Amino acid sequence: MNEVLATGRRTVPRWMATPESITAALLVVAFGVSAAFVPRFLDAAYLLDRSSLYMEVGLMALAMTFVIVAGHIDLSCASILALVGTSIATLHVKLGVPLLPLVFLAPLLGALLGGINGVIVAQLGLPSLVVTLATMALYRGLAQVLLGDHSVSLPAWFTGIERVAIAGTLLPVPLVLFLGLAVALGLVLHKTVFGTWVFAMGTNAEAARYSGVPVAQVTISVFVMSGVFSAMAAMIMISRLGVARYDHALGLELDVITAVVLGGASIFGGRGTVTGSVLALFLIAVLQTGMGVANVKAEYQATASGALLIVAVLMGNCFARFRKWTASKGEGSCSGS
Amino acid sequence: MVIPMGEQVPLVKAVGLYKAFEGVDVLKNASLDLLPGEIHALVGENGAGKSTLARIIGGVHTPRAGTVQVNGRTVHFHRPCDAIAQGIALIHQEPLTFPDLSVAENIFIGRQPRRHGRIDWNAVHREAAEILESLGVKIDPRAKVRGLSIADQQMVEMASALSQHAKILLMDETTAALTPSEVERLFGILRQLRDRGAALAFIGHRLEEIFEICDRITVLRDGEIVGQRLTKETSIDEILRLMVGRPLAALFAKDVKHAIGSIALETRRLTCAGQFSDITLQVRAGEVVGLAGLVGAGRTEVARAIFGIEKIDAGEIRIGGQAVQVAGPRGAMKKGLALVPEERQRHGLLMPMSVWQNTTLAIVDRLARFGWRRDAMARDVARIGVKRLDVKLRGIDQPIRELSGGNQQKVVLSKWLATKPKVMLLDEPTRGIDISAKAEVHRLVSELAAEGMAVLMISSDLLEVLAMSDRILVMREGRIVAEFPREEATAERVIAAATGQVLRE
Amino acid sequence: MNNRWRLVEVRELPTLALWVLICAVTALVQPKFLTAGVFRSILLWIPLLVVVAMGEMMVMLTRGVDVSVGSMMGLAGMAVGIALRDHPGIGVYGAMVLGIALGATLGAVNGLLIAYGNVPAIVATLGTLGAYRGLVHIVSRGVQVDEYNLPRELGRWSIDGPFGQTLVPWVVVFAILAAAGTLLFLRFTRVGRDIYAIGGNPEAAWLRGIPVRRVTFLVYVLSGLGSGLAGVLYASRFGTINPAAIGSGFELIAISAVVVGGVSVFGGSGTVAGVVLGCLLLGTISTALTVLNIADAWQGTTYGLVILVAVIFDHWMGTRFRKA
Amino acid sequence: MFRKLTLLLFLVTGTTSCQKREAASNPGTTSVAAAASGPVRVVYIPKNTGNPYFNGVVAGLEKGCKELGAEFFTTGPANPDATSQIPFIKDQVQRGVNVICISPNSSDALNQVFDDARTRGIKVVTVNTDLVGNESHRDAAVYPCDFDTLGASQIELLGSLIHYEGRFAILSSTTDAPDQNYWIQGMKEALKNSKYTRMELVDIVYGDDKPQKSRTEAEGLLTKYPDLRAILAPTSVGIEQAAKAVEAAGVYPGGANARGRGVVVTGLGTPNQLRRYIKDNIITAVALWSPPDEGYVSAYVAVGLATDKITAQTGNSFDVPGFGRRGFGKNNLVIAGPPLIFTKDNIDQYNF
Repeated sequence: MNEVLATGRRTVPRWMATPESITAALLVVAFGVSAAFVPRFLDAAYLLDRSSLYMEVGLMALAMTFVIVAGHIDLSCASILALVGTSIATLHVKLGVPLLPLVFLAPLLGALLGGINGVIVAQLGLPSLVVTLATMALYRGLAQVLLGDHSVSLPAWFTGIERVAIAGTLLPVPLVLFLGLAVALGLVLHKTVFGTWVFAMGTNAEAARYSGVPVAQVTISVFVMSGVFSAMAAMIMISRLGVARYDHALGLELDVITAVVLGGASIFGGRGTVTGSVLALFLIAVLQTGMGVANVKAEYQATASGALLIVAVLMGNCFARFRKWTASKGEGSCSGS
Repeated sequence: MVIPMGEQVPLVKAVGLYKAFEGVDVLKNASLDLLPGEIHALVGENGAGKSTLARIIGGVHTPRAGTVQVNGRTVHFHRPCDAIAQGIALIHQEPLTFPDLSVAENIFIGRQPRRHGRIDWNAVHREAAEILESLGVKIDPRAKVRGLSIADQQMVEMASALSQHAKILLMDETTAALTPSEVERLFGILRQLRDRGAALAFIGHRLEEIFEICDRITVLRDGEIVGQRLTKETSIDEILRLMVGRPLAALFAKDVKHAIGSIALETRRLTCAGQFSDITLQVRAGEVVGLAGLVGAGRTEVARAIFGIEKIDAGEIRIGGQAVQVAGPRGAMKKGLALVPEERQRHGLLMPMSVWQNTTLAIVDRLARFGWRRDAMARDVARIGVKRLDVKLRGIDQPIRELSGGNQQKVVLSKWLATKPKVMLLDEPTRGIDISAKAEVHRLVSELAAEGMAVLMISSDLLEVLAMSDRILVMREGRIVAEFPREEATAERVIAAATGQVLRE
Repeated sequence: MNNRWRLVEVRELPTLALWVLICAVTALVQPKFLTAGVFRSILLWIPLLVVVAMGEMMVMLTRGVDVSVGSMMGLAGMAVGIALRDHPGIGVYGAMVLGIALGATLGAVNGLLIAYGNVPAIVATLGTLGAYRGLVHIVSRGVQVDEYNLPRELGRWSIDGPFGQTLVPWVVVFAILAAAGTLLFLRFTRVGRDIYAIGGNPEAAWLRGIPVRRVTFLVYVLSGLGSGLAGVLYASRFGTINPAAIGSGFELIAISAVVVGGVSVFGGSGTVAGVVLGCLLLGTISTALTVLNIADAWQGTTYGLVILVAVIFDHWMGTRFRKA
Repeated sequence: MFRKLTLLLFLVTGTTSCQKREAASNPGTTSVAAAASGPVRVVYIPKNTGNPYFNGVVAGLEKGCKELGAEFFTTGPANPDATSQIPFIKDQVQRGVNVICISPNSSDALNQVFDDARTRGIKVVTVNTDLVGNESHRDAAVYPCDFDTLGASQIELLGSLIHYEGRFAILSSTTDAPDQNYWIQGMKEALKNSKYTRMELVDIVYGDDKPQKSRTEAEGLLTKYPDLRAILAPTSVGIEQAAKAVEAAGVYPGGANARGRGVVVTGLGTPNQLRRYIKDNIITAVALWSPPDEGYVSAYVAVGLATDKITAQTGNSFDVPGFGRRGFGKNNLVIAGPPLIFTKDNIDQYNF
């Protein structure tokens, strides 16, 4: 590794060292390799169908990008998904509440659960890691209390959203929804006042506060967003699976965080892009799909994912050091003259 | 001027040190000898490079060029523990304590006395008590440091340095937070150490203190050593002249010709428990009010309370004659307040971001339409700010961290000017910036006052306060203890009020 | 008063009170709670947790976090099982050394990444959480090690104690030794004090000449070491070492115990006694829920609530002291 | 650029070497090239990897497929979550297998994926666990023994061990495991028989098939019911932890702390897992069917369906060498054979 980086030093232009371009390049190569070496990988219908497996992670990763750029983390997103899913299904199946209004109620419930995280973090100044670790257990536990180990089936008309394609195309609805929201959130993060505040807060929360950024409100907002997107993911997941269970999306928060960090966001905040997260999500999807069709065992896939996360961050650190090194060189030569 | 060194071999010999931060030279070709049995003062304005010099010798920073010799041997310090191993103790400007550990542990951390391979707690507490006793402070060595006053924490650090039995002791503004009696006690200890043959370096601002305790004075200005004098052969005036580098009269002074308007900012019996109490002050439109006092007197806290950062326990704030509730900086901003904070990098700037983003951070929502940023407008605002303050940069897209301290400060100022405030709170606006930027800031403050802005300026730079203020308020231990109109203010009177000494005239 | 021998700090009193309350309520509702069997059940529940929590505590004292403890425990336990199955000659003590050494090695990888690779602790250990768990499946080839593959002696550790088959089996003795060792290490060695100093004020620690990187590296090694020992104890207690089951989800319980035990989420303060008390509290809650016939579903909810209450309580206590 | 390429190369070689290793560890697997006219390709997806029970099933399937000239391989998720099998099913469908044999983790969450597979002509055979209530989403199911009578046979086994007298509790896996509930229902029915009037079922607890949880529940039973005569655990994880609990407490028949005749543990478990307890007299007898036999019969069903030699229809029957004729019962259910009872005397004959 080191040799590679050492020889590469002088040849890589600075723009290529941006985190998203690394992710994009990895994506292209992963896709190319899978297409070339894995039989039956290159099949549009299959790939689009399998992409549905990642849309829940994707939706949560969009919101998680905001959370992480703002300098926080939300470990409870997958538990919110489970709790919202089980609550909505229970309300419908056990209490007979019509499903359609419930689908629109779901984001509100998600907002409430995310809001609890946000208020505790913002008002008490506790680390989001610990707070959301607690609510991760709490929300998942409540879902389990609600439904026990039972699954609740949903009516046929509601199930199978991932098999509904946009008219005239093969594109499944969740994929289109995800891409649409990705564009929207990308614009919000990079083009609006709110996005600027998120970046400012993640870069230096104190300085942001001194500069009139409503830090508490922004903190609560990003957690509410995370809750809302987890709730949307919940609706898609229970539609896709046709049932709601307390253990849905168990451990999925790891995939979500992996996607965001792999997409170049700094876990310390202040750096990250929606594009990066989207690219990283597709990178994970392509790698897992490729390995799956190639019959690589699940355990190798898990190891590869964990290693990928660490390697991505290590590479980021190397690039940062490299940039600093070139900068200090420049400084040295300037003042030496 | 050549000063006879005698026969003594210096304990520390620094030769030709260079250091730069973020592309800004903070130390240029600095050389220094610390002799055994001598207390050596390092003086200079803020940002002159005194702390950097001490920190290089203390192993905190690595110089870009130059060498440090200890006992005649060249050493290369990469981290503080390398210097500590050589018998060098550095006491920092702000106390470096571990709040949840006991006083005794804070003194001995990393060097606890051991017996049979395990820490001998009895010895730790006994020795800590002895050292504290010798310093004459009444602190329980078993008490946690959390909750001690800044002065006590400073004493704990002093005790830690003494416990190292260091031959070389570097003190960076150690007395700033101490009361006169504590200072006297400290000086007694320092003299003892000197008499035992230690080499001491003393960084300070109060020249009277320095003339009292130090044997030799080195003056730094803009990162360079501009002079070295034996105390007994020089005068305060001469040192001041060396520090400033120009006759005092050349310092930019506020234009006092224009009229002063109605009250823009007023506080009535403002109190914040443990920080300050009963602060009543008024700042009129077009007026510059200087807030002087020692470090830790509560001045920064007052500014922060007015700006809504610190919670107020009692009293009221009136803006433009109206009593207001300031809910956080955002609320303060909406009411026409602006605060240029003391710690520029920590509270004022987003270091990785560009100049234009920093300039327009406070008004990003004002420039927006339906939540959408309008970057073209923001960049125009930034360009105007850069032009007005004459910020030196490659372009407004340059990251702020690449700018020099003075230019960074100008960007902070232009950020707040962009909010079009009625009242400006300036907390140490010229700390750590070079002379030309300082003059620029002074010119701007004067201009703003002439345009009718009310300015409350906190500064530890006495010359600045005297030159810029229409009125000077002096704080000591959380209270306003004196007020001088411009005509009556002198350095001696302000210092006397700030330190609580009776001045005989 | 000599507060260095005071085992229970003020912070731990509410935890103690809560524990007494839970015991009292459970005993009132179900008097059989106060039997030797239940006591034994709690005693057997917590050794694994204590051993892991000691390492996690040291990590959290330095303001870090280690979420890979469950996976390290899994990998070490699995390696021990495989070693004893395929090479019974190494003996249980050989296997124990192997498990602990492997745990320490895995922890060292975390430590290298965090202390020397500048990878944030949460990212590094999230990554190794997945990677190590994958390795458990790889080295085991997805096959569990069964009780009959393991020497009797290993299983007897969970039954027999130094005083015969009494209330205190060997696994408990190991846990007590681990806790006592941690206590002595944290209290009577310079490195132990450095751990507190780093968490209390990392910048000051560096400026005061504490080898911050080395100590940071060390705490992750120790966390791995504890997890490795826990893997061995797991093999003893449960007999069956299943690649998916061993240690999975344990990080949540360990972090809960540490936080509930009064270690500050901002690092720098916390005691061994508090963490042991936290382990005891969680073990008691788990057993009490079973004895009271409360659905297992409430367990997660309870843990989540307990952590939240603990951190909010700490905050409430701390606001009076914290500096602006 | 060079740096990135090298890194990618590294990643790529890493991936391919994984493939190779994968192939090496499964010598029975040949190249993946899918030919329409080639051998029948059968995949088996267990609930999760690392579960010893399914290793027996795999062995039987492998043997059966080999005899029939079919290609066999197995893959599966690490965790038995309701949804964890979905990507594996999708990938196998894409790889073009002919039969998916699966022990489903959920009786309803997989319906859509199965429908997808079947519209592509792939046969779906559930093994060991069925899609209760959703039988129309698979082609056939193979049960290791007759689940209708299993509950009764467990009660009879237990009764014979405790002389048809005393209080006992059931330690099950999860609260909505369909098989477990079905068996427990069968047990309750059987208890109405006058033969068992002096046996009383006092509690049913759930260990979720997790060792820690099962252990805590078993210990809880011993605490709550000091006069407990037996624990019946019809799950392999549960029975082992129950055995450990009585061993640790010393309350097994003949144990140091046993009251009266001690606490009997029985139920369902594999011989390998329980060998030590049976030899140590902590468990006297335990039942289970033979997972390899189950797998073997499944292979005949799978390959037969794929080659159209068998049609899955209630009443149809077919030959399995060594097993005689097996038939499709209600809902196309095939029963592999009768349960086995393992005791000290015969346990060494079995290795699974």
